[in-house]
Amino acid sequence: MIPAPQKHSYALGPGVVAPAMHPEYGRAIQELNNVNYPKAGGQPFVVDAGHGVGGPHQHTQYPYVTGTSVLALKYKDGIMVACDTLGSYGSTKRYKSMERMKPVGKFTLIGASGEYSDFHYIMKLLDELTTDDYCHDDGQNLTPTEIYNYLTRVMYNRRNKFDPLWNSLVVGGFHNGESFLGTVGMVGTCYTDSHVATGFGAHLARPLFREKQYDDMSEDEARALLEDGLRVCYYRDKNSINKFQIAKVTAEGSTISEPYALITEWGYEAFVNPAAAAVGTW
Amino acid sequence: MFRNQYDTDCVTWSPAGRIHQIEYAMEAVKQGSAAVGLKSKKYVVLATLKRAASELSAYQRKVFKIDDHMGIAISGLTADGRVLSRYMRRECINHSFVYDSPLSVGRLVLQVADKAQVCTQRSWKRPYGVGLLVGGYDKTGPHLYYNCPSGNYYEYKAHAMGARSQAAKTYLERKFETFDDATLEELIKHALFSLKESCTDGELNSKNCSVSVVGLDTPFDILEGDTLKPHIDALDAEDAGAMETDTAPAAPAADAPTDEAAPPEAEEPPAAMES
Amino acid sequence: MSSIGTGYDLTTTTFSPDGKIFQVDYAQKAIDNSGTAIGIRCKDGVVLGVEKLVISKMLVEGSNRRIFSCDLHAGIATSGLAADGRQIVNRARAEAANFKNFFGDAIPGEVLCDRIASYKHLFTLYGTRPYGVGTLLAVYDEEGPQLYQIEASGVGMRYFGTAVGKGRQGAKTEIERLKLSEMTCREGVLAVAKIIYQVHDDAKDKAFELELSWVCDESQRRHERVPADLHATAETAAKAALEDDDDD
Amino acid sequence: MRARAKRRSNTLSTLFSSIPRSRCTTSGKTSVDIRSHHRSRRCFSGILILTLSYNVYWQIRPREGSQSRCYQKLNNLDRKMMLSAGPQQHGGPTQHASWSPYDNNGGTCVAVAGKDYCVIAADTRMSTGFNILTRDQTKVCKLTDKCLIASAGFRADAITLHKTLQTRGIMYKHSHNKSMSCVAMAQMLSNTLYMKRFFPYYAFNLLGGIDNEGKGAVYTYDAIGSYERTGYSCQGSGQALIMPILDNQLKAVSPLLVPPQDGATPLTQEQAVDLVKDCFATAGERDIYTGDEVEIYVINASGVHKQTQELKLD
Amino acid sequence: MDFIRNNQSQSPDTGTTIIGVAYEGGIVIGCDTRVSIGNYINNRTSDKITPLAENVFLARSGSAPDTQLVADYVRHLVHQHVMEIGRDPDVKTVANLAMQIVYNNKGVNHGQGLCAAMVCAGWDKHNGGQVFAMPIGGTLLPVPWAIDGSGSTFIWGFMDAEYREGMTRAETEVFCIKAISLAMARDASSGGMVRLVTVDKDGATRRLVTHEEMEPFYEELDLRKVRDGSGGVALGI
Repeated sequence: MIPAPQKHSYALGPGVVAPAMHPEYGRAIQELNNVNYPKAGGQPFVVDAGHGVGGPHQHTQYPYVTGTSVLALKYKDGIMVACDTLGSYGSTKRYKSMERMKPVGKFTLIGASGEYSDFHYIMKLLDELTTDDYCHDDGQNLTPTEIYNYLTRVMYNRRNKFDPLWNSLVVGGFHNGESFLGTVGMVGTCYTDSHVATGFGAHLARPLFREKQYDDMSEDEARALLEDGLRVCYYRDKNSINKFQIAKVTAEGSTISEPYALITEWGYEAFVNPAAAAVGTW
Repeated sequence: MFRNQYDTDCVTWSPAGRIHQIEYAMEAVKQGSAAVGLKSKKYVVLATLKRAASELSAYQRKVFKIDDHMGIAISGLTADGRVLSRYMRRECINHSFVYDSPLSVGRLVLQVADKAQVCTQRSWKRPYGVGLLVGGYDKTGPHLYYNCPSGNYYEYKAHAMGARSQAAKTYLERKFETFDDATLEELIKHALFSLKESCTDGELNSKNCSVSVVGLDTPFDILEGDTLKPHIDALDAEDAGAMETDTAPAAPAADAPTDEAAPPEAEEPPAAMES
Repeated sequence: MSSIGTGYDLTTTTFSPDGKIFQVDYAQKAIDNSGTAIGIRCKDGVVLGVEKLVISKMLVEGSNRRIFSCDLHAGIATSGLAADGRQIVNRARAEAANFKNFFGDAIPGEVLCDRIASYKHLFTLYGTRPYGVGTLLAVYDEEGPQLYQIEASGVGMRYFGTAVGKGRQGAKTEIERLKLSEMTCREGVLAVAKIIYQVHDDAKDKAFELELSWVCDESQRRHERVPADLHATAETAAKAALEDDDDD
Repeated sequence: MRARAKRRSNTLSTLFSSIPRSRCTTSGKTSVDIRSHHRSRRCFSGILILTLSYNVYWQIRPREGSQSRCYQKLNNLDRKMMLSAGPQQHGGPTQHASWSPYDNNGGTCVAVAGKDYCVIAADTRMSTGFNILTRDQTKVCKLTDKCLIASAGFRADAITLHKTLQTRGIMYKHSHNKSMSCVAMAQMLSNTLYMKRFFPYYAFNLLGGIDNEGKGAVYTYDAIGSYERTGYSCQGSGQALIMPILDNQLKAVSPLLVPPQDGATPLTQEQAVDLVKDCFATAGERDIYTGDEVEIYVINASGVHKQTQELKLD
Repeated sequence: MDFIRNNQSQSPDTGTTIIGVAYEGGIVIGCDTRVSIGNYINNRTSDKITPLAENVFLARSGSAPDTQLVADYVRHLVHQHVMEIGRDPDVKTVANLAMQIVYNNKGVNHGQGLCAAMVCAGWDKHNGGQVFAMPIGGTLLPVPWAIDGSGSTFIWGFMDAEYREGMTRAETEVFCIKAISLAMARDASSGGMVRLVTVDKDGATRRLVTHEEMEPFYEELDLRKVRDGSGGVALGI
């Protein structure tokens, strides 16, 4: 019932608990709380067992506040991600300043479509991991690939419990001179590519990316292409608004822009009377 | 042996602010056969002296592979060492399962040290009776750590532990500043030379010692028996040569005064209490 | 009353006839034998400094630190058994993480101090030994910069400036001379470095490394190591001051 | 006060069928915990028992009239939510969200074994429905120096399966001081799949490698662990297109022969590779889930060798 | 009593209008007072604004038992927290607790989760007046204003058009009253009176606004005139 603190193996990080504990999780938690129990250790394979333990089962069986597509691509200096700032509630456009891209550490960025509360939860897990890195202060921070793989495990394991985190995530980053771009879906489906898009964007924006994206494109080109993708999504996805953020990760780190609007085209002559050529049609 | 009423368990402080049980556990490390470790900018080398329980027995195992990027050498209670090595292996496997990347050497060593500390503070436990030399290579380069039964751990450029390790340590202290740019071959040579200092019963040969290497693009590998033989032979050859040229610094005889100046007993116990 | 040999000093669960728990005193002894750690609260933050004694020249520089972060905004300097110190730090980190998870915000200084103190206190109650570690806690939360000291006994108190370890007496005297409420952390770093060099006993311990950290406005209220250039300046100034003293 | 207490316990009994319990943690915080004893978790085994064949994907989805409790749960969702302007009110009941724990990412794997080699290959297309997710996703995973696995189907399951096998392989090596043999790996894969029989990995696997005698071996599996050693096999979305070609070009050894034959094909390594290439070219023409590129691995005494072949991108 | 019996299995739902608006220096949180079971109004003067701390208030919509339970737990936890820190809690801390209880109980009620759509608002010395939107599902968002409940659907347009930054306390209160009474004018599940709580650095003030004080809208009679005997006159015609 109450928000229970995450208990996790130090080896695996938050949200990831050893399977040996799993069958008798209640007891294991007690032992962890016990001062006498070494706060280290764990056994393989169960990720994110902090759920449904003791307390009631948690199931997002339905998404409530949701975000739509996230688009991303690689370019010369790193990766660029973009999405609008709408939090939809069914088809109500309810929250119009919802940030759906968050930095994780200095060189990784997560963009999320789907349920916002689940995204919030995921960010909490990741913040615990990055805080842990900060505290260790040993120059070893999670790389984009590691974050991507971690998220894949978390999403997949929640799916295994029939308790999915209702998101499609885009993970982008830059590390050791290499761009990374990948995406993870709510059942753990994951892949990396030079350009990715979640939700409607997979249908609307990716064809554009397939045609025009190449890994050496300049920042301006990349931005223009991404904005084309956003514009198409805005024209054809009813749950989107003309208020976008664009973010990039390069060797300098990650930056997320302030929300801004795109110029859209409604001035075609045919739009004035679209049915003129065939009177009686719609 | 001197005894007092404060030395029978690890949950009793002595009036001087010491915990004798921990110090005794550290003595157990000194009973084990010697192990040395040293690193350059690219590689870490661990070398161990193996004992055989009898003429008829095999030589004990002193080195354990933890993962492709890490391995340990142990001195002291082998059984304790095996428990810890199993724990370390499991942590590495877990980490690469979740993150698809090797576990940081320093973080694992820290976990092991924390685990060891718990055993120094429970009335129903005893400290681990084993010292670990952990060699590994990760994102931040090569690392050599020494894990002590006290729950302390130290990152070294070169270190030796176990029986008569002071001699090896003296050798390393004299040479370690040159290790940074040494080749793997040279590192192995230094490892064997220093190990030799700690070797009393007979010669160093490919049966009673083993060398392991790990480093840049070099997965952890144990050289034993035939794979080690060329290195031992090279050592013997050089040894013969060295006798004629710069024998002075490396000669065992030179160690005697140093040994007195810093007897192991004087150095180790404060280490348990300090920093 | 003397403790040794009476049998009243063997466990934490035994009071001596005059109401002392000697095991706690003995643990304190371990702290008193250890390298000095000092902390001062300046007007814009807190500075921690540690005299880390180096047991071998083959150790990697900067390893085995004794100042740790336990959250973005909180740091701990330990004195005493290093291994014990890490357990305290682990606990502090867990408390900070739990608090953040539970309440969604950074743990306030007094709460963290309280939690660490309770944890240490537990170990003075039953079949374990008290932690042989003194803890200085620096926090910068919404209520401002704070410095706490938590003793082996489980007593936690807030300070403007304090010190633990071998040189604590001398260090405290020096701290008392500082005008802490007018001092910035930049000045504080220099002062801390100087004090540590002053109280270091060359005769008994040879080598030591100076560790410095701060949590202040300049560091965006994050607990982190003092920037390398400032660290170097502080160390040089401290050495120079020491030589001046020697000349006098 | 009394009335209030009563209300609360009523609330609790309707909500959680249990009363709150106080619990004190060692850090001195007192917290309250409510435990739910509703047994919804169990109900899943109820439907999953249906999933005996590997048409799991379809059977596991809620069907009209299938009143197993967990899907009742899905369908009864949010009656109450309607009252606070929830999404349903606007979208209408048709917008009801449901989800399947499975996806089919398609793809085809082929393996052919010869006297002293094994060829194992898979395309690199990853798709879902009519959507190509990526054109460059390997399906093949090296388990040991002499053993590779290729899996089509649900990518997330396949990844997890591969990782699990790799991990067990490492553990085996730690404790036995030698790598797992191909034969042992084949058995373990079967066990691993069978252990998840009631919530299977939706992955169609081929295991290929060199056995202890140095002979090529192909193991072919269904999703729940039934397996067989053969000389050649095909799995995945292009199976129906490729298997007839293989059967036509190669003859399967009768499983009834005594003593059992290992079934290695008589082809030379080069012939086998050519055959595999032809198979993929054929499947790429007619199967939308097969395309982009084929990764062909040859395992023989000298190690594992990789080559690739382009396929159509349509 | 069919209209009750038919709905016996249902718990009372606060088909509701709730609102929270921040202004420079504080917040106003408001609600209507109607609680109904089916078509029956089982409470016409309820209080849907629950204090969670001295300085933080929660306006509840959704299932009454669910939201009351959440409020009870949050109060319990906040009490402990306040004792530990020795001052009023931060608004975000309290809101976060409420959110977590909702989020961590997505599986109760046979998988439906808690039916709780709430607005949490308050004032603290660190961050001033703050409003948090907490729609169903465990999302928590800091916003300048939030509305929820069945009646809120009728006033989104009003809020979008009429909200502006920099309102004074008095203006904000009038704004809230108008928003809620507009919702009550069209939503059968919202009605009764308007309750407001205003929180600023000096503490919380409650206010109850009856129909007779309210401005009538299109096709409504002016109740202010009914009371003073001048008769009801339909406006806007």
